[in-house]
Amino acid sequence: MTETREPLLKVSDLVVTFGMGRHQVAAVAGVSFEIYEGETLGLVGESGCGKSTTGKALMRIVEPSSGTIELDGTDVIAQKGKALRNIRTRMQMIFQDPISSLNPRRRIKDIVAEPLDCWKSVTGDERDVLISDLLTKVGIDPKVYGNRYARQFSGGQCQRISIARSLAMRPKLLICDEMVSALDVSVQAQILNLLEDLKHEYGLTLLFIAHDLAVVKNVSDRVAVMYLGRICEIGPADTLYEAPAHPYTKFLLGAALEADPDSPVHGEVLGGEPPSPLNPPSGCRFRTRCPFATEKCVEIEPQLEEVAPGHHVACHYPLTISKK
Amino acid sequence: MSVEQEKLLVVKDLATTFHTAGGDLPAVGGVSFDMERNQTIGIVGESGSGKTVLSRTIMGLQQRTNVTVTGSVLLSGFEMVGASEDDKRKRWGTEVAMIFQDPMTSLNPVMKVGKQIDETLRVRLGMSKVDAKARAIELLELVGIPSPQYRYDAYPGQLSGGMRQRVVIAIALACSPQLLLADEPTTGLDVTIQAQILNLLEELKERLEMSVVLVTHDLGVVATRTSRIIVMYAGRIVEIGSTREVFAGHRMPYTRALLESSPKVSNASHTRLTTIPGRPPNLLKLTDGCSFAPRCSYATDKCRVERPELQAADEPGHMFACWNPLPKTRRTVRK
Amino acid sequence: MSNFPQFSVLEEAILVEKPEAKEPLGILFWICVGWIGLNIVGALFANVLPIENPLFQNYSFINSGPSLHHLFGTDDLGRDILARVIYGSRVSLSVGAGAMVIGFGVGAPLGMLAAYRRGRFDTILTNVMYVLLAFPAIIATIAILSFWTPRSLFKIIVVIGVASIPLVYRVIRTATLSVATKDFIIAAKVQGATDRRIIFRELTPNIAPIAISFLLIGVATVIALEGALAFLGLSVNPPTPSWGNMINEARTILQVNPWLVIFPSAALCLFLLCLNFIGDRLRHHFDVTEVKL
Amino acid sequence: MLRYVLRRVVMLIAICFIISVGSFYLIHLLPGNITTVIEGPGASPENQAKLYKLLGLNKPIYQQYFVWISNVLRGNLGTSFISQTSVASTIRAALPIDLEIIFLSQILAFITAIPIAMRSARKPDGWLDRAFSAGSFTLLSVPTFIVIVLMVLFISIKAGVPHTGPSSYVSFSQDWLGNLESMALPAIALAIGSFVVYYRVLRSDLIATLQEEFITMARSKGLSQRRIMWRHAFRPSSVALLGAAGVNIGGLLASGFVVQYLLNIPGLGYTLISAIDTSDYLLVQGIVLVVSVGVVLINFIFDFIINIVDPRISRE
Repeated sequence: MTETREPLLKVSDLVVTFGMGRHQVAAVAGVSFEIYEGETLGLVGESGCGKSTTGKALMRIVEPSSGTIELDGTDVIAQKGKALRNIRTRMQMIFQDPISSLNPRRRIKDIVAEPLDCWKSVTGDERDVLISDLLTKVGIDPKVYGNRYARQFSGGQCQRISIARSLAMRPKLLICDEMVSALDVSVQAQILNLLEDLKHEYGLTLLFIAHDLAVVKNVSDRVAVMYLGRICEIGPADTLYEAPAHPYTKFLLGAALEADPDSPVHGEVLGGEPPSPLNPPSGCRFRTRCPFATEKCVEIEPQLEEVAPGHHVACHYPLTISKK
Repeated sequence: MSVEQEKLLVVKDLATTFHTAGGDLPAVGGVSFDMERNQTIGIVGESGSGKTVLSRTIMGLQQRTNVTVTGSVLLSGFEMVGASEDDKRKRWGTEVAMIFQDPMTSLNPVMKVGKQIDETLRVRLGMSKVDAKARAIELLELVGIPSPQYRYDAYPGQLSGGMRQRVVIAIALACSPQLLLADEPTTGLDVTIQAQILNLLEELKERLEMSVVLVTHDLGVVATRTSRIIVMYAGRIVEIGSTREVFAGHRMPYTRALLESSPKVSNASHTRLTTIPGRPPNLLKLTDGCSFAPRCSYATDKCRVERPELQAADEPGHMFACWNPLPKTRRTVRK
Repeated sequence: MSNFPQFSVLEEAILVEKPEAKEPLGILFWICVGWIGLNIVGALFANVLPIENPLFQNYSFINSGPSLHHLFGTDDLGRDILARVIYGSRVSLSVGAGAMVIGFGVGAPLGMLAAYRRGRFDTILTNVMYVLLAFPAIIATIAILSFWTPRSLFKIIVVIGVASIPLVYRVIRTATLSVATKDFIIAAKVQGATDRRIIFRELTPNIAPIAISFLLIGVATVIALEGALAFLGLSVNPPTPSWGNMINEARTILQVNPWLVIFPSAALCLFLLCLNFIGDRLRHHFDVTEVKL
Repeated sequence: MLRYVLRRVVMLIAICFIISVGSFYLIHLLPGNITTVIEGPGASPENQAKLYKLLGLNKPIYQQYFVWISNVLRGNLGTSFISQTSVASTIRAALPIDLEIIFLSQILAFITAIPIAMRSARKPDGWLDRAFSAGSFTLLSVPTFIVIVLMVLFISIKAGVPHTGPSSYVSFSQDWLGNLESMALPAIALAIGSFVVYYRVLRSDLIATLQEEFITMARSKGLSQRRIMWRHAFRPSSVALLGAAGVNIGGLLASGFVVQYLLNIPGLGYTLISAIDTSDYLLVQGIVLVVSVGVVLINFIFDFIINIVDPRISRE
C-alpha cells in the first residue's frame, strides 16, 4: 500500500559499535528500514536490543560505524558542522526521562524557545506568540507556568514541555525514545493521545521506540521488532500482532500481560536470557533461545524476507500465516 | 475473635504519616482488609497511591524517625504496629518476607550472593556453615538459577537483572515465610523475564504453601495471578474485591479509568485511549472530600466535601468508596 | 530499556507543585559572609585604616598584653599585633585568591572540555592528571619552594596554584560528566545548538554551584597550606607579617607572650571556618550532592 | 583483577619515574653555579670535583639524570657537604620517627572515628551526631600547626605536663616509655586532624549506605541492628574511608613535619627544615625523593585494599 510513495527516512545496513578491540560491541548490527511520510513506525524490543541506539544514531548523537541514513533525499551521515546541526532540526527527539531532558536551571518558556534562539529564526514578539501557542497546544498554560523552572513540574508535564520544544522548528520526523515508560498509566494515556493529535495537526512522521508492546501497537501503523541488534520482523501493526511470523515476536506477545482476568492463560514462556552482544551467536541471533532452531539456524543468518504484503521476517522457518 | 485468629493477615484502620518539611504527608490513610492463607492478593495503584508504603508498613519496616503509624496489623494474631524491633525481627524472614522492586539495589554489592543467602540461614535458623551453604545452593536451584554451585560465589554485579531478582526471591524464601510481600517484583525487567519471574512466584507459592501480596502499578500483572485485588488511590483503598469482580463489575470510576486508560494488545492500533484529566493529588494538600473528585466526571458537591467510606457491593467481599458509583451492570472487558 | 526512573512514593507526591524548596541560607551564613567581607576590606585598605605601621618597633612597649592602646598587645619588638594581623591577612588572601585563579583558570576549562568532548582528548588528559594527582602535592610544594630561592609571594602563588590544577580538573570533570550525560544536553544538540552555546547556556549554570562551593573550600585549603608553609619558614620572609609566620615567630616566646600566638591563630581559624561554612551552606542550598574527591 | 593490578603497577612505575625526574631537576632550580650553591663559595676543589662526578655535571642533562638515578638505585643519595655524612644514612636514622608518629596517630584516629561515626550515622540528627558534626566541622578549620602550638601552650606550658614540651624527645631504644610520652602530643595532634576527616567521610557515606534498599532487605531478613551495621553497611562505606585515608597520607606527612619542627623531634621533617635552613640541598633532595615515593607506594597499597573490599571497582 505504501510501495508507490517515496520514504521520508531510509536507513540501510546501519551498524553502531561501541568500545574497542576485544570489548567491541555491535549494539546495532545491520539494521535497514524505511519510514513513509505521515506514518508511525514502532520499534519494539527488550533492553539491550539496540532500539534506543538506533534512534540516537539517526540523530547522529552516537556515530554510526557504517550504513546509510537518508532523510528526504539528504544523506545524514555525510553532514558536518552547521549542516549537521541544521539537518537535526528537521528531525527531533523526545527522551525517556522527562525530568533529565529539561535543564533544571532554565525557565520553561526559554527551554521551548531554545531551538528558535539557536537559529534566530523567529525573534521578538513573534517568538513569544509562537512559544505561547506551542505551550497551549501541549496543554500547559503559558501565562501561569511559562516563567517557572523545569524542576517544578511533574513527569507528565515535563514530557509535554519536551514535545512543545521539539515542535518549535516544525520538524518532519519525530523520534520518541521510550517517551511514556516513566509515566503513570493515566498520565501515559494523556500523552499518547496528545501525540496522536499533534501528529495530525503538524503532519509529523513518527519513529516510536518502546518496550511496551501494547503502547507500541496503539500508536503505530507499522511495527519493527528488534532482537540483539537486528530487526527480526517488520510489518503492519495489526497483522504483526495478530499473526506474528517470527518465533521471538510470538513469545514476546505471549509474555505481554493483558489487563484482563479472562485472557488466555499464558502459553509457553520463553526461557533463558538474551546472550551478550559482546559475543553474539552465529547464524540466527535468536537460535540460542528458539525452540525451533535447527542446524541451518546455526550456520546461516536469516535475512528479512517478505511473507505477506509489507510483512517481512528474518527467519528460516516463519510461523504459518494462517495460524491464529 | 477466633475467626480473626485463623486469618493470616488482618489490617485495620492502618495509617502511615510522614512528617516532612512541607507538612504531614498521609501516605497511607485508614486502610482495612484481611487475607486468608494460601491466597494471592494484588495491590494496584499509580505512583503516590501509597501501595509501597502500605506493604512496608504491614511488614513494620518503616524507619522510626519522622513517621507515625496508627491502626493495627495482625499477622497470624500478632500485632505488628507498635511492636518492638526485636519482636518484629523474630517474625521477619520466618513469617513474613519481602521482595523489593529494584534487584539492582536490593542486594549488597560487596557481598557474594551465596553469602547473602546463607547469612540468613545461619543467623535465623542456626545452621552450621556447611549446612547453610548446601541449603543456599539448594535455594538457588529452587529459584531456577543455572549452575548454582558456581553462582554461589558470584557478586550481584556479575548477574543480570532477572538473575538478581531470583536471588532476592531465594533470600526471601530462605526461612520459609508464610506471607511474601512482593513490591513491584517485575518492574524494570523485560517482558520475557517478567513472565519467567511471575511464573516462578506462582509455582513457589503453590509448592511452599505461602500467601503472596503482589504490589504493582500494572493491572496486567495482577489480572490472572491473584484471587483478590485492592485498588488504591491517594493512600486509601477505593475498591476491593475478587479479581474477576473488580475487572468486570467495578463500581468506582477510578478503577474504570485505570482499566481503560492503559493500551491493550488486543485492541486495534490507533484506538483512542480513554483518559482522565489531571494527575494524582498532592498528598500534602488533601481535602476532606474524595481525593479523586477533582478528576472525576461524576463528581458532585458532596464528593468534594465529604469523603466516601468503603461500602459493600452486591457480591460478598466486594467494596468500593464512592458516592456516585457506576451502575451495577456487569461489563465485559473483552469485546 | 530496563532501568526506568521510578520515583519513590514520597518524591512523586512532593514533586507535584513543588515550590522553590531550597534550604534557606540562614543568618549564620550572612554573618560569615560579613566576616569574610570585613577581612577583605581590611586587607585592601590596611594603609588608610587608623592602625599603626606593622613594622614600627616601639621598644617601650615590648610583649605587652592587650590594652586600650594596643588592642591585641605588642610583640617582642614592640610592634602592634592588631596591625600585624590585619596586614598579615594580605598574604593569606592573595595566596588564597591567586592560587585559585591559577587552579580554576586552567583546571576548570580543561575539566569541562574533557568531560563534554570525551574521546581521546579526555582519555589522555585525564590519565596525565591522574598521574599528577598521585604525586604528593604538598611534598612537591615544599620541595620546590625550598629550592626556588629567593622566595616571594608570586612564586608561592604560582607553585600552589599549579599544584592545585589536577585536583580542580578532576572535580570539575566529574561534575561536568554528571551533567553532560543528562538528556537535556543531548536535547540541546538535537535542536542544533552549537557546542559553545551548550557549554555556556546548559553546562555552566549547572556546574557553577558545585564549582563555587569547591572554590571556597579550595581557598580555605590553600590559606591553611600557606599558613603551614609560613610556619615552617617557607613563605614570605619576615619582617613582612603573615598569619603563619607570626605564629612561627611566637613559638619561641610562647611562655612569655601567648597573645602573640592566640590572635593570628584566631584570625586564621575564624577566616577558614567562615569560608568552609559558606561553601557547605551553598552546597546544601543548591542541593549539590557531594562530588567524590 | 589481575589486569587491574597490572595497570596500576605500570602507573606506579610511571609516577615513580616522574618523581625521580622532578627530584633530580630540583637542583637545577637553584640560581648560579650549582657546586657553589650546594657547597658554599669556600668549597675545596676536590669536593667540587667529587660533586661534579656524583652529579655528572659535565655531561648533557639527560645523561646527568642517568648518572644520578643509577647512583640512587644503588642507594647512594650523595654525601652532605655540611655534616659530611651520607644522605642515605641520615634518612635511615630519621625515617622510623616519622613512621612511628604516623602509625600512632592513625591507630588513634581509626579507633575513635569508626565507632563514633557508626553511632552518629545510626541516629542522624541525634544529640551525639549533632555534637560531633558541629565539633568536627569547627576542627576542620583549625590547621594542625595551630593545634600543636595551642597544645604546647596549654598542656606543656600552662598545665606543665612533663616530657611533652619542645626538645623533650627521647628515642625508643633509649627509653620506650619516655619515647611514648614524648610522642603523645605529636600523635594526638595528627590524630585530631585525621579523626575529623575520617569521621566526616565515614558518617556521610554510612548515612547514604543506610538509605540503600539492600539495608532494608537485610532488615527484612531479620538480622540484628549490630550485624546490619557492621556486615552490611560498614563494608561498602569503608571504601570511602580507605580512600580518604589514602588521600590524607601526603597531608599527614606534612603535618608531621610541622609537629617535629615545633617540638624538635629529629624525624625527616625536622631534618628537612634544618637542611633547608643550612642550604644542605643534597639532603633536601634525598628526603623529597624518599618521602614522595613513600606516599605513592602507600597510596598504591590503599588502592589495592579498596579493591579487595569492593569487587566492583576492578570490574569498572
